[in-house]
Amino acid sequence: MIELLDIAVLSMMVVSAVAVLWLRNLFAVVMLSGAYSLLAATLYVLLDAVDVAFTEAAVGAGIATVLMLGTLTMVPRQEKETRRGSLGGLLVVAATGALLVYGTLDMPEFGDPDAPIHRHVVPRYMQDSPAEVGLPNVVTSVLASYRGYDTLGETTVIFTAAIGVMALLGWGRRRKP
Amino acid sequence: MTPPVLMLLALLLPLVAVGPILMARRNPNLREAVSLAAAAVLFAVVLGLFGPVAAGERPELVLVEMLPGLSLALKLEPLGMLFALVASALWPVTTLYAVGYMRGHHEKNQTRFYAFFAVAIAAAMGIAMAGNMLTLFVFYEVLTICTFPLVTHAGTAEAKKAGRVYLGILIGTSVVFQLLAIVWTWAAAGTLDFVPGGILAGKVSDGAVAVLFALYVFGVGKAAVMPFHRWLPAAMVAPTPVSALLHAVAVVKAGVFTVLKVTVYVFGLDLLAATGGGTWLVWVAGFTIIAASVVALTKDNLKARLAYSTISQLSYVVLGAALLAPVSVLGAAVHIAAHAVGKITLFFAAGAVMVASHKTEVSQLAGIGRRMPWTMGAFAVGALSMIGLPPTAGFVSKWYVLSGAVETGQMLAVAVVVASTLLNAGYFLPIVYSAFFGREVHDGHHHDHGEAPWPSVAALTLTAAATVALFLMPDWAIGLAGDLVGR
Amino acid sequence: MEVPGLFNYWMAVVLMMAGLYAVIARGNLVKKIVGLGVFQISVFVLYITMGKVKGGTAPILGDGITVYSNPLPHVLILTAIVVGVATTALGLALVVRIRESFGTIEEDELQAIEEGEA
Amino acid sequence: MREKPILRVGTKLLIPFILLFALYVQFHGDFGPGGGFQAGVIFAAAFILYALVFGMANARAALPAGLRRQIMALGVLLYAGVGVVGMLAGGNFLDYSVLSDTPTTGQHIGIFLVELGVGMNVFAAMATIFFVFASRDPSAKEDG
Amino acid sequence: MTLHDHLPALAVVVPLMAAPVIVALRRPTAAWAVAVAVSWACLAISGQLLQSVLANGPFSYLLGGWAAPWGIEYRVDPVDAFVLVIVSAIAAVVSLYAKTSVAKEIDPDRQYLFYAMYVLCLCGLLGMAITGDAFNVFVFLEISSLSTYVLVALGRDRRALTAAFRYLVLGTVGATFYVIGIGLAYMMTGTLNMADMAERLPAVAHTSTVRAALAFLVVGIGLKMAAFPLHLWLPNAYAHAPSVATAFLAGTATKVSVYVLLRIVLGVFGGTGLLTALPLMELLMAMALAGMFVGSAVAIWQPDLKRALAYSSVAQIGYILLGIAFLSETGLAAAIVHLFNHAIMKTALFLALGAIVFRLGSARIEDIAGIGRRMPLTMAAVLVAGLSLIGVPLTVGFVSKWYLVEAAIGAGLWPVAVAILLSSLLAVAYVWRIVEAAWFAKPSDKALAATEAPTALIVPTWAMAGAAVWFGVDATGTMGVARAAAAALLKGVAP
Repeated sequence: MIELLDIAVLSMMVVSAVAVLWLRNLFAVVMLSGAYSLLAATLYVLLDAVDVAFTEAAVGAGIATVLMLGTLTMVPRQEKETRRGSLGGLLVVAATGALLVYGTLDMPEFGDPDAPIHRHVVPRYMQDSPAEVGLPNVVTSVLASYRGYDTLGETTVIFTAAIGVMALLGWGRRRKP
Repeated sequence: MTPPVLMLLALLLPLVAVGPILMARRNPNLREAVSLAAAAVLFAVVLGLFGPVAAGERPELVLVEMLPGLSLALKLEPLGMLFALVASALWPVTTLYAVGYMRGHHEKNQTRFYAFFAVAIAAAMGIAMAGNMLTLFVFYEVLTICTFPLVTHAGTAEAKKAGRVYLGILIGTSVVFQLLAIVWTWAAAGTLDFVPGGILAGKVSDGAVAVLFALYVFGVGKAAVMPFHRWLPAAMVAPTPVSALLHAVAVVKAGVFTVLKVTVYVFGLDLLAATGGGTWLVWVAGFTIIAASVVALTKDNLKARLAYSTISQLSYVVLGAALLAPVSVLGAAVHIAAHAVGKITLFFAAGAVMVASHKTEVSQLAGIGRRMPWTMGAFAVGALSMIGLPPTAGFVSKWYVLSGAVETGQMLAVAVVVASTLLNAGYFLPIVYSAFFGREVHDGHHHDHGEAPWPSVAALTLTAAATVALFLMPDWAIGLAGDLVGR
Repeated sequence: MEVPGLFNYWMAVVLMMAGLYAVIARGNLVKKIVGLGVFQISVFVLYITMGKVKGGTAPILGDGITVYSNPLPHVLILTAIVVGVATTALGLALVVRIRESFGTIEEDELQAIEEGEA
Repeated sequence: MREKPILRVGTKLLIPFILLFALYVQFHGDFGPGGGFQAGVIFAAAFILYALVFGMANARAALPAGLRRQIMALGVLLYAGVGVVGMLAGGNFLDYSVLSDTPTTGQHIGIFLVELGVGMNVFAAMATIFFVFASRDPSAKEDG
Repeated sequence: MTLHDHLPALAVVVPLMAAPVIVALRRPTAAWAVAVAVSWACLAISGQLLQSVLANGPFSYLLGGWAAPWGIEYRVDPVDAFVLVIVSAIAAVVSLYAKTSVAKEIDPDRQYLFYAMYVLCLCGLLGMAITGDAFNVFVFLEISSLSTYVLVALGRDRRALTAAFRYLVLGTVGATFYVIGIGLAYMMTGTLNMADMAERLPAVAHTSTVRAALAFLVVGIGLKMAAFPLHLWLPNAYAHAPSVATAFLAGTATKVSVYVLLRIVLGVFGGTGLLTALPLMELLMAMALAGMFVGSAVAIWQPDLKRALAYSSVAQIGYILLGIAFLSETGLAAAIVHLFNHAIMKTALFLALGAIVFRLGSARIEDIAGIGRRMPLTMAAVLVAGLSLIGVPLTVGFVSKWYLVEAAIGAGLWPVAVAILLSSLLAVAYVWRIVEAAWFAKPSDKALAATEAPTALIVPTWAMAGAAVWFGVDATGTMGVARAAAAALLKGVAP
């Protein structure tokens, strides 16, 4: 059942990604990208990443979509036909994709409990975090404590983006007569 | 004062003089007095070093460790002493000459001229006293760059173009060939010190010796070995004092000095002789001597003719080195001094003619000897020295080079020297002859004139006298050069 | 039904390439930003996929559960999502400014205008 | 939107619940999914909704720019400040165990505080980004 | 624990905390004062770190007190201590310069945001340099990148906006490639700690996944460091950013990316044997040589000097990459010392150009005609730093060139040695074009109206130009550090 859902969600994601590429109405593109986010969130739930799913839904599908819609009120809604041949782009993408597929060949199988990432580092989080940190949600333990420094950085990134947007758009027109 | 302190002084004195020269920019008399004083003191300082060095002392001084294991260091040996003496002795004379010339010619930016001139002298001192190849290279490049504003002094489009050629060839050869050779030497020998007998013996293969030697010779663009000679005629757009001191003495002699120094102290005569790594150079130098003389013959512009003569004469030094016989190397060393005094006299004379009569072409000089007897008399002395006739200095050095060629049985070199002597005579003697015995041409533009301003005339008389004096009293130079090759 | 062992990874690769293609080949700046988003989310899918353990549950410790999926990729991707939205916000702010200054958000037209100014 | 009383009343009723939910997410993140980041976004969403329904002017009055900026700055400072306090208490930077007598209590305090910092920062940052975008005059043209 | 033990954390946390303080303060002068204080504090901290790492060897700092590889570890060794010093020294000098220049180029009510971005960028760069955790690099990379995009976009010309946008797109693609690469490596090793990863990678080095990881990491970092042909974002970004931002970024941003390349490729993947098994070094060498020639050649024809120098940066990054590609101690030392040397001379040049823009409002070649007499001090700094770019002796550029050539000779790669020297001749062409215009051309109208730049701009400019001479005359100190760093990096590289 889970596997079927997994395939279904991933297939829908492919469809929406291709549609994003295909469509020229930016409003539709933005809505589709929101849908793409939501589908990703669904997939994350299937893959046991509830925290990530929650965030993806709130941020990717929520905030990002709102911002894009806000942008669309200020820019044309229709993408123009591009003249540029995209053969170069196609080559780059094909090469990158081929490299990635090559990279997958020696990967541990999906869900394999003996994969290196499940055998190293993480076991301590699962076994010792109740005693060391004392929280049931291991994601929170790792996020806020073991790797709390990453999260400080992440907070700083958001801070940077916010004041960056202020620097770029803040008061721009509104203040001037 | 101990010799190392004197060496430091010789290096810093011209640099220190730049400050007062710049500060006195609104007062030309003071500015030129400072220049003259600095030049005179520098000569005294270098003279103070002569005694110890002639007595066999080799003063050393480490300035700063530039790269790990590689220092900027000074070490004075006979060849350097010879070069330093020549350059420092001619600086005051040239300054004297410049005072007359620059004022007489109403040149602009004279302060810049005197300032960079002083820097160039400091660089020449650095080259003369360099204790290792890195130090030599550093001052070599400094000399290239600080003479650029002197070459382009006029600021005209022609001067700018000449400046590009000058910089392009000198920087290009030194960076691509010389620097490569130096780093290669460093990688192979683990040292860049100048050691009698060389540092490369047993460190590189025979074939590599030849390649490396070629990199050095062509890397020293200042030696103007063909095909890297084009910068020298180009540099003639500079004011005449620059042509005289820098492009007849300091810069070009720095070039042949470097070639000699590398031959003797980096490779060693024995290594080059044993590996045959220097044989090709006899041909190249010989070709340069002849070809440049032929070109000189075709030039009507006096300074251009002198420039090609310089190219030819420089290769005597290179030839002397390439023959690898101690006596020819000795001759090469002496030729540095001999050609210096002779050629500077010629340039002084050419500049004096230009200032007094505004004539620049050989064909205009008929009869000028009667209006400017001192100038053209000195010119005659210089010309004799170029040809290598007694009683002038050129005879001495040429004699030794020729002896080396005979001694080593290199008939090609003998032929070159003989042929070039004839060519030299061919392009100098007619000038002298027509100056004194030709009929003056009146083309309406040139007004009556006499000699150039007195400082200029005094200067060229001095150098002409020196040319003769060096013939009469060559012992000090031969002594130093003899120490160089251990004879 | 059994999903082939590398199926999820391959799908993630396909998604990534779609996003990357939009970034490289599309001239509309909004489309580029959307494409960047798609590209990044697809990378997140790769990470989350590798964190999955067969038969596991979400890494929230509870009684009687023994197999959990790996929380570390989740943590990393939480950070990455935030970074992604920060980038999107900045990119969109730039798009707005570009539209106001140049009157267009098509790469070709922008290039033409800029070449005129160079 | 002035003519849509139902929307306005509905929104007014909804917003407290959204804020409450945000607080729940903020403080329940230790036990279930959620945490400062998600809470901050939801908190911001409440204001975004308010702004959309009642207009930018009202929203700006409710949450002035200066206040947003201070909250945003304070959030980052709170997070980093916890780290510095850990340093002063004899641990390494961001070592929460030294914040209290027992390490786990210290961890609880530390995580609570840094999550609060994240929540404040994300809320204010998201609201700011939205407000700045929404305040932009769509017809504005800059001339360079 | 004493304050001294916390220095690694403080190096990053101090600028990080300064940013919200600046935003809270808002007043331009106060914001500037904080930025200056923070930059100099970071320099003091970095200097201390370098000193103790040279005296006592590498040490680590465990963030949150969690042991590696479970927590995030800061690892200080000669390489990153040196990079920290470079970045913070540039930041410190540029910060002094900033007040006057920013006051002229940035809206008063955005100045505090500019300074906030400045310290955030510094924080990100320092964080990348000091951390020992591969994912943490990404987080700080993004802090520095996002702030950089904004700094660039604040330029006065509207083309700054498109430059920033393109930089954002390519930078994000680069960062995402990095994340993919780290993800693949993580997948095969189960760890994110660099030292731990380096230990565990050799066992799985034969897998396609690890090879793909290496490829993605190299391309991703290559984009961030603007290695040819991945440099497309750089020229416009440098040309149109505010003067202060250009000077700061040119001296630091690409340098830190190079450091990350060294750390990841040599430090983490060094033990796998892949560096020699794959034609990676040959590829880097080809990129380096192409960059050296194309960058310099394009620079010759640029009418705008900021763009010309930006292309020169592409060439100079080629030199650094070349040094790495030799995979020898001398080569690496040359690359590392050139990080420092290029940072100094490029910052000096961009600061001087900033002073010119301050007076002329432009740095186009036709506008600077005859400026040499009007702004002698500024142009003298340009000359000194320009000579260094050429690699004239007694400047830092010569030191780098010397060791690069020595490394090429040591590797027996004669054509490469010649190529290094030939490409430096191209630098003569673009530097001399400036010299001729400034001193030997008829003054432009703009130049005639100009006067020497204010002291507040001259002093920092000359601090950098002076450093370019100082460390060129006595390079024993910098080379000593570079050699120690190179030896440390090569220790983990499998033969």
